Amino acid sequence: MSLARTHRSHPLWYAYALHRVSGLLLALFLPLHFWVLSFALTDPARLDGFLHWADLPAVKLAEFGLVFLLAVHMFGGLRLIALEFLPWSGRQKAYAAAAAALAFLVAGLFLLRAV
Amino acid sequence: MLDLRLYMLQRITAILMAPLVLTHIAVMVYAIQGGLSAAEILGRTQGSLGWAAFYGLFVAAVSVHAAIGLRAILHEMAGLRGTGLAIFTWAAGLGLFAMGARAVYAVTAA
Amino acid sequence: MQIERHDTDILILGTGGAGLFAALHAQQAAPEQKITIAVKGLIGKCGCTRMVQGGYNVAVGTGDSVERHFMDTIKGGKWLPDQDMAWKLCKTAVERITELENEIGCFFDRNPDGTLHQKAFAGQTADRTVHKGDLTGIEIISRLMEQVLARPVEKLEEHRAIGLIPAKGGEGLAGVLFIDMRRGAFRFVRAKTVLMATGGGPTMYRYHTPSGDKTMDGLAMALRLGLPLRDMEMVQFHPTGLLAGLGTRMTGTVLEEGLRGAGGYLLNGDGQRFMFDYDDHGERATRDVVSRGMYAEMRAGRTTPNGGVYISMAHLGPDKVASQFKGMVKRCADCGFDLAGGRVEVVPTAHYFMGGVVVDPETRTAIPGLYVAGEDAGGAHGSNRLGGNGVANSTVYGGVAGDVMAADARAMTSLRTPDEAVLEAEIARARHPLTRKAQPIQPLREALMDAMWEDVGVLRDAEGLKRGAARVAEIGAELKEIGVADDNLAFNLTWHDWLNLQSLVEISDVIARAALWRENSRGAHYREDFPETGDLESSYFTVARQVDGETEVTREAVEFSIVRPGETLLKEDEAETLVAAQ
Amino acid sequence: MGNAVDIVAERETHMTVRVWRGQGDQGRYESFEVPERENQTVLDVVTWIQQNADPSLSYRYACRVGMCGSCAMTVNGKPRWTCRTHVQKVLDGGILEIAPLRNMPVIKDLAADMSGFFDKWVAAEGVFHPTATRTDEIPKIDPREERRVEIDNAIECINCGICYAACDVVAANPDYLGPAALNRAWTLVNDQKDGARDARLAAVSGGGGCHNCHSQQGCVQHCPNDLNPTASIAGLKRETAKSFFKWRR
Repeated sequence: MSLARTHRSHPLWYAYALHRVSGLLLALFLPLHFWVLSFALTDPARLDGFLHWADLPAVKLAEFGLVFLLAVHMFGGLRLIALEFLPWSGRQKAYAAAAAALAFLVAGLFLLRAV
Repeated sequence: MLDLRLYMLQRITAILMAPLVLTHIAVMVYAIQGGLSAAEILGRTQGSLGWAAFYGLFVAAVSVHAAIGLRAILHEMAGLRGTGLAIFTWAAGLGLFAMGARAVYAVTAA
Repeated sequence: MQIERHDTDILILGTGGAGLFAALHAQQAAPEQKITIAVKGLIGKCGCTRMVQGGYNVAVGTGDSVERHFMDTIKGGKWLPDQDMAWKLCKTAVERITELENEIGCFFDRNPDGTLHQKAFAGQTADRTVHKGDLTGIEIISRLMEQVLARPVEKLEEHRAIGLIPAKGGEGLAGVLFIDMRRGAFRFVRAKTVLMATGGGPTMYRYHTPSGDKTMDGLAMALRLGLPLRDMEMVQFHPTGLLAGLGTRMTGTVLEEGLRGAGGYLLNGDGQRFMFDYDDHGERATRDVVSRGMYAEMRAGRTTPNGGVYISMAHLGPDKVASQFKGMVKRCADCGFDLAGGRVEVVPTAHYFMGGVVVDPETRTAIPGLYVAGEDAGGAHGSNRLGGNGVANSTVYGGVAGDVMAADARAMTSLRTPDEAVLEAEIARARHPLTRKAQPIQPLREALMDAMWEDVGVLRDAEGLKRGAARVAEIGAELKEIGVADDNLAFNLTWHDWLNLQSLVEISDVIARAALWRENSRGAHYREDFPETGDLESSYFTVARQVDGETEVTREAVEFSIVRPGETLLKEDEAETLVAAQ
Repeated sequence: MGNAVDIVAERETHMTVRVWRGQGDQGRYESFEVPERENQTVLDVVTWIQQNADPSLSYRYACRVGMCGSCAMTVNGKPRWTCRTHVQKVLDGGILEIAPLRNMPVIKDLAADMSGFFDKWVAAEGVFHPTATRTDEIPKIDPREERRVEIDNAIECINCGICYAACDVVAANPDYLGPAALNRAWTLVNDQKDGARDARLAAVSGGGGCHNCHSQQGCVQHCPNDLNPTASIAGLKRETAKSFFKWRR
């Protein structure tokens, strides 16, 4: 049965999925991030190597993705915190869409500055 | 799986990180222009107690937050429970914190 | 035949208002006794208390009194109620509603000042009906269900009772034979005391409101055991059952009373209002009068495409209707009908069964160890039940039964030994269709519903009743020849359809016979050949019992133990009615 | 008579209905051709199959008007009350696929075992604890009072199990109490007549408690009575969070 025909086919489930996937990918990226930065102490040249590598367009696109993941996880998370700790709002779908759009905007800004 | 204590830890770290993430993104957007270099980054951060505190806090919060998040995923998607799940959570949290602390030290130590 | 045997102290059949209250009270009164509750479906989901929309009649506040509630009940029942039962109903309802609020956790609608909100249904002389919106039954049953689920009560769900098994030597009831429906296995449960609270439910009529699980199983078991059944001709029809054609279970389900009260029109197939041709109150006349008017109109052929009449609310303003009757409008919309702005086809629908087992006000029957409460018990309503008295009756007498059974069970030291011959006979009866060639059952069920609707329904006469009884007998004979495939008895609904139909046929026969015996018109029972009420002083009620496999009907004089016709318990200076004229 | 219905039926178009058949873990879909009618619910379709095509088909229903919550099934992938779901609203390309409710063990065919659902209802302390008796007055309570309004928004649950079936957390975490039980707990947390608030907050704060909810809102999406268990669970999260700080003081 296609996804369109299950109990999951509604925007807020997709918002949940996005939050989970972004969180997971960020958590997997973090060790790599820490590892590279630690070269500042042990092997500064290697760090510079990584940073130059980051000038490649494909890597910039990947960085755009990372910024999007970070932003969408944060904005989506703020939506959830608001849902849990503020009086209920009936505009959950609008907020979820806004979180995604805002994240896209931030990541886009990053990309525009990067190129 | 997620009891009140873990839930609160995750939400508190989330709220704590919101401004940190925003700042982090702002710095990235600012710094990315014209390409990155180690000297540029380290020139900003090395010897700065402020950045050390900022990223130190960030690393501590994210270690807790990510460990609890991964715990939920592992429980719900892989069915891990009980002691195994507890060991994983601690390992993930401490591992992330150790790596993160080392990175913060690397970029901020004078 | 392999059967599982099981012992308990207090056994309760049914989980409507009566069954759940009995379990709760028994558990509170005698926590050391083992209590078992068995139900044909799921706990709290079976039974009709859950389906109560209107509310709960109780004389608290608004200047009302138990005496006034009692007088309304007696007059509504056309002087046929057992007065001691009606009195206990009205009196205990006051305690029961407080128990529901304070101990069970129900919350009924309030006035702005925080007191209970009460309204008046037809036939009431005070604002008396306590309610929770128009979903009162769900609030009551959900809260009761939680209480019972949380207590040490053994639960036998999807266990269908098929036989009340007397003790060897006949000194009382030994236990109950069940089919464990999920596995299709027989189980015999012995108990010191047994409450039958399976609910009546006249689902043998073409159009009916009760829950689909209600098929008169309890009354049929009581009949086979030889217990006397009273007022069996008294079937209440609700005027506005949804008419959506023959192929849907939606047909017959009730559209609430308030639609007519609010000013809804009933229109015949030609689009004309007709109720004023039958009664000065028009659509606002009582249930029985409106049902008869509609039936007469339908019989005259002025019908809608599906053979009923229309209810039309649009002249009141669709928006207003949509907000005032939100639940009803949504229910109709789910099924494809526009109640607020369009016309909806309706038909009188069999709603409640006033008749039942003869019991005393302590719920005891003629057989020691067997107690009956709720719609299975006769007497409290006489010939007609007032809206709001049904749920009061179930909860009041369910609680009484729980208390009484707890005390009686404590006084007993041992379980009774069952009459194995009756046990074997009941198993054979239930297995009968498994020994015949499988054939469709539904055509016979349809035939029964038509026979009862046409000949033993809203308008009755001797000729029709005799014809109806003959049709029922023929259906019963045909049913004996119809079989059910026995390759998998687990959750075998078709087997249960057969057993359901068997129960319905047995009780339909009694209804037709009792209706033939009552040669006057009272409350729900209307004889076109005897349209007069008859002398009130010499009022009688019918009693049917099975003797040597034959049903006998007799008449017994009503005992006016509290008030005689022409008298009242109200003081001279009390107003006739406290309800402001609409 | 039944014959008349069948004669009409022959002139009508048919739909293909795929019905899950089986006991326990074993099962498969079987196809039936069922006549379409103007007024027809999913329950009517299931009934038609049992009465006309396969007498061994098992399913559960009782009230047939959306009050008892017995007849919920998975219809074209989504949990629904079948008695009040008009076929025309869910028919997808002339096909109807009917399966038992998700997240519950199957007894047979379309009938699911709801006992776990109700066990969790009790485990969540979805049970009133009195502070008064039948001899006390019924308390005067302002119906517009904030906590009462909160209860009113959540109380009309018929425990049909649809939210429970629509919840991925229930599917993934066997201990999770689920939307319906937690929704009921929330109404009781707000009930000024109830005397077990602390015990209830503790009951919903354990390993299967309200904190496991990811606010996917499948429960809100599918509740046939338009209730909002996610909001109720959020309420529980708030109240337990408050008590978290209290307990720590």
